[in-house]
Amino acid sequence: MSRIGVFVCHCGENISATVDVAKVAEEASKLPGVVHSVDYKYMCSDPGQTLVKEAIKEHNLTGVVVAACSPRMHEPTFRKACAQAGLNPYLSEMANVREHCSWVHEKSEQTTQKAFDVVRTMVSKASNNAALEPIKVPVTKRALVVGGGVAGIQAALDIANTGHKVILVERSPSIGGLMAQLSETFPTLDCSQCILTPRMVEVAQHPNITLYTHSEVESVDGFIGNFHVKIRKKARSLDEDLCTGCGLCTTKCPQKKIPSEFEQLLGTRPAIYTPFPQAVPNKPVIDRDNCTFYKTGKCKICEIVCPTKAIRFDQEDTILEVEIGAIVLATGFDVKHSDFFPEYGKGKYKDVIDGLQFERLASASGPTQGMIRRPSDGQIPKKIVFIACAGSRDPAKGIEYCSKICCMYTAKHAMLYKHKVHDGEAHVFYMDIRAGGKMYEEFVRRAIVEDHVNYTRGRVSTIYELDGKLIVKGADTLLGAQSVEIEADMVVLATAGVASEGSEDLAQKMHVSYDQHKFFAEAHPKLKPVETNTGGIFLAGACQTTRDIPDSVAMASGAAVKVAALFSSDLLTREPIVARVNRIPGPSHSTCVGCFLCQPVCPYQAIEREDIKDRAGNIIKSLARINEGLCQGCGTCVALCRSKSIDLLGYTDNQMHGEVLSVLEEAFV
Amino acid sequence: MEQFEPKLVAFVCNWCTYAGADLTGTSRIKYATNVRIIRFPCTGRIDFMLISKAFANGADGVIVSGCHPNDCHYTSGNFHARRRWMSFNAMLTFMGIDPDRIIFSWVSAAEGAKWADVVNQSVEQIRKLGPFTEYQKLVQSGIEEENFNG
Amino acid sequence: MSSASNHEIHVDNSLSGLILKHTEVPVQKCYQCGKCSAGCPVVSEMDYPPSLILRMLQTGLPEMEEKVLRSYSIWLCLSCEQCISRCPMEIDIPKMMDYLRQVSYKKKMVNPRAKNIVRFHKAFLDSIRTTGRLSEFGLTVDYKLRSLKMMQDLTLVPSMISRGKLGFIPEMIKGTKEMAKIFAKTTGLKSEEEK
Amino acid sequence: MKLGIYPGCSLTGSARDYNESVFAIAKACDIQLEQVPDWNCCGATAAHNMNKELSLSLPARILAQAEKAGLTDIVIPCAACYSRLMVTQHELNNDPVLKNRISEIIEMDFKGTTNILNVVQMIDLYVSPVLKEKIVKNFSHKVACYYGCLMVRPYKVLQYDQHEDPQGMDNVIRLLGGTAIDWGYKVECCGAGLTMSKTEIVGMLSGKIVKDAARRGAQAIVVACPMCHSNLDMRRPAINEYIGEKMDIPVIYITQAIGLALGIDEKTLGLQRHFVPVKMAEYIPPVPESKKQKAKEPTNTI
Repeated sequence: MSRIGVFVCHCGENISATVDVAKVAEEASKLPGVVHSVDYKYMCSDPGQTLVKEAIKEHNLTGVVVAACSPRMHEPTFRKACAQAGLNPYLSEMANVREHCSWVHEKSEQTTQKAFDVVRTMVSKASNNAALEPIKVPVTKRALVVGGGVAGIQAALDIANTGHKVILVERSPSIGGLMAQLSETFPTLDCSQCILTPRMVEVAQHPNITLYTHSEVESVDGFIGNFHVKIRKKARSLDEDLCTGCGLCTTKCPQKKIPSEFEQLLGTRPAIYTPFPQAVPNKPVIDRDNCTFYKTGKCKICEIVCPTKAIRFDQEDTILEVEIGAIVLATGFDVKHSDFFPEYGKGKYKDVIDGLQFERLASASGPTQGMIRRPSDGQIPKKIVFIACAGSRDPAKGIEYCSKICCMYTAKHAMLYKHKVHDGEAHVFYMDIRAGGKMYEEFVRRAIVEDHVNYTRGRVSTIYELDGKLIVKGADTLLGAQSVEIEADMVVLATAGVASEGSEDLAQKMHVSYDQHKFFAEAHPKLKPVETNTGGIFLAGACQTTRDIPDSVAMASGAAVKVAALFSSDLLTREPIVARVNRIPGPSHSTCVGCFLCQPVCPYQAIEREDIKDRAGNIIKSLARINEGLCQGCGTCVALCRSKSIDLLGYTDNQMHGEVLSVLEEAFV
Repeated sequence: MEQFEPKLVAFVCNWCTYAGADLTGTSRIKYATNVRIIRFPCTGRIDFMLISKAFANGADGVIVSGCHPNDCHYTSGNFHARRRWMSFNAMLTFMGIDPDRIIFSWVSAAEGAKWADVVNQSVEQIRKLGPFTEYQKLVQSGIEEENFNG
Repeated sequence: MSSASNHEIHVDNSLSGLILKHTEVPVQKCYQCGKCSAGCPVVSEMDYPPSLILRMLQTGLPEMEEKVLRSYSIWLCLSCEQCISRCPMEIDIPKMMDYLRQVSYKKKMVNPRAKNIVRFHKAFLDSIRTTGRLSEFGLTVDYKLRSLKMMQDLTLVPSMISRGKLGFIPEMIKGTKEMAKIFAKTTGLKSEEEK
Repeated sequence: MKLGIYPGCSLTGSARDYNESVFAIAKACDIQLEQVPDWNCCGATAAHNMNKELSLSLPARILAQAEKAGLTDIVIPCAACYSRLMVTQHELNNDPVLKNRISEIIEMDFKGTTNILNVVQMIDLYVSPVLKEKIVKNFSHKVACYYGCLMVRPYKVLQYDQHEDPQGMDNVIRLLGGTAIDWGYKVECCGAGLTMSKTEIVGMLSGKIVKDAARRGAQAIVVACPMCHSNLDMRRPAINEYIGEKMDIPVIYITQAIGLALGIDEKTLGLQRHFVPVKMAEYIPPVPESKKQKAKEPTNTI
């Protein structure tokens, strides 16, 4: 028989004003199993807690019910008090007689009755409670960062600097990401590569960071603290240990006209190439689709010229298997290209470019050495039109959201253009200027007032080419939607930022949720912005939504701290509210019949198959088994199980049935 | 004649509706005293046998309330609950329980006022339906306590 | 977490509410980007560009709604569908214009400059009401009588005849009675015979 | 090959030339065209401007007549009629209540199962495949294909071609050995329904189209809509007035272009009925060395 203590709190007058607390305590003492029942002014105060602790010892209690506020408020307080008095904390319960009773009802007999009903129900639950021990899981102190843009670089460096090992995986041949392609950054106009490349070098040289470029995550198994990850290292066709990065092969390669991805197709590269001069690692890769040798079986000039004999034409992809404790996803975003816009020529006009292409034109190391030149004929455009919100805030094109960064980079582009082409004319078509950020609004104003960029509020309906000019048809909505037609030499579309290619695949490999636009979903939009709903996997940068450099870096540091916190102890402690499949002696071993209908409903992939074998090693039965490291305790499998073989600790069938019976018992005893 | 005071049991999830009902309290919004709340981790945990059991033991109505679609703390528990409800609904009718005696709702942690509305409207709805007396028939149909605890 | 979805758009007795009710075109969705006006082929002739019409309707002010119904723009709209094909919010402006024209006509608020357009439409419909098919000659004569624009296009007639492009005798379909019924049921208009 | 046809009113009047050329090429390619029995007018702009139910009932009767006659596929040469019938079928199929109501009005059963083709779709399906063997004389001219509004919009309903840069007629011209230019007014409006009531506006809208085609060196404008044709051809005085210059660029139907390539005589194709005389010099496009390799043209997307 249980020995329950009931402690009814007045909460000053918060409870006692409408509930007859003395009567509740008195009636509770008559309940079966209750051996002690008192009321007190402030149960959560020190003397109140002492009251509980002393009663536990004095009455040798096997359960405690505190009738006070919501368990969401003080459950941890009283659990701790119980533990201090030697009672397993999971044997204590709270009856919520404040938020759910005294505060929502007038003073009346019914209110007191309800308070007592709540206490009686929780007494029933407490008498069915079992002692539980927190779950402890070991932690592998090595982090995986996926994506080597500025967010991934920052996260990797921050984690590495706390003394933990980091593996950084990047799918392109160099780290650097989109930021490496930018010319200058708003609102300070400092050179993007100048601030980024030192960080890239730091990554390459950091003793705690292992860098795998030209590599992708193949698969992820396991759970927080214990991930098992396979990484596909794509063949570089090169022995990286022998290669010194001298670059001789890249200058001798006969294929020179391949459109460069790094230059956004505005420049060219050879078939064996490093994406850009400051690439990290500075080791080339052979693009097999365009390499003469792979296409025709002849050439091998790179192999002949290589001073260290590092070329390996027969190299294959390799799969690395690593144990990982925490993962940071930093896969960034892509931009839509001009071919996404039928009304703007669907990519058929060479001089209608996207913002990232403009960055390359404006970059001192870009295909035009920083001169703004039209892709079609290399002329310097004298009249240029920037179109903001190209694709963004456009539900008809499937992109409802604001891409957030375009207003700022459009102002920057227009400003850079005016600085480079003094007699040029710059027009911006915009819908709203969203320049929230330190020195952002001031920056946009500067473009308008000091650099005389002509801002027109309205969207462009269509663009067509005529005699080498681009006819841009827009409207000025501030002049009553009057038509505006500009004969431009070049048009730059501030195209929408979208989830990085392959992000959906990656999310499914990681069991991370993602939104309708394939951006990864944070665990809570306000309070858990860097966590995902999968324990041990964190987000950094624009893979969660498009964001600018400072935001990405800040988020990366935030994710790094989460990883460091996870790595700060050897064991992870978790609430023992997990599901469990029952086990009984053989021959049946469990009432589980192994139908595994529970597997697909589990949101956490926590249900595994367990084979019971006889001494000869033959499988005699297959059972479901819950991985307690993965289980989050939702109980969906419990309600679904047809043979009632799964139970949820803390919310067992016994406890819940007891509660339902008790809650409907007749009035006062 | 004295007004009939129905007994309602509310099965709510810990993360949305329980917290929402807490907010009703902190906002001091008043509602009818007829409802007793039972906390579950998630509506996905609610075994519908528990609902039949509530009816068998004298409840006049049941409220099931959890997170809004797509807001489930456990990603998808509320969807599974809803899907199960589809099949349970037919069984209720078969057992002679008016499906109107079960009220489904979504109350988020931010919807304190909505919780009060849900309770008040549910109490009114059940009051109109009158006391649930058919539970005797249920017991005769063999749905007895022993069958649940196994 | 609260979900802000599932909120139905409020329908009231304002003109925009009626548009929503009768055509399902959500005027309130417009965020005034102006793309419709920028691409409209007849915007230069309009008194209010299409995006401005939407803005005026959004205010819900009776004086604005009256201006819309008395506007020339609604009659000038060619239903060329260029606006909807580019509208980021997929607001079916041509469909809305159809409705506005019908209300404007019913309430006798047709813009004086648009009278000829209405006369043409009526002549057109009368032509098919009686014969089932359009007689271009009959239509032209009828329209000219209504609009008193006798001299316009007069020079075209002889060359049209010489090119066999103008038939004098209206083609009659067999189902003229059915046509009369269709017109009676939809417009309440009676054909000559029935009168 | 048998196909239903809904000519619409203008093909019996001002667009007699279009009608003649459609039937001429159909005959040349062994396509039997059977008229929808006792067809009526689709109501055009006037009906949907003035009365919604009427604008749905008139096309619904036509479609119901086609269904009754067992015509499962019908071709509609007039782009305006094509658009009205497509929109009606789409709207009624998506709204059962409205469908019932309209069925009651027309006192006929309306199923909404007809496969509606515009003229270019008919050409793609039944003419293009046999074109190679039947061409007697290449259509060696440089032309601007003009689609206007109603063949490509509303895109959601019609789902025909790329609505901002359609290629259907351009591809046919290329098949005939001609050159189709890229230009700015492919899908702009000609003024359509305002042809009688606001001639000066039609002059402006059509003028812009004619001007753009002419200044890019097109020898003709190719159309597939009687309204476009009459505005660009018959309304040429108003156009000239707007431009301030006499424009002599002819306007021909796509079916006439095919007919010429098939060697059908001009009179059978109705070319003598045009207001602007159809005179086009031969045009052989220069092939620059650099472009020889990548001369692959975009393919049609229906």
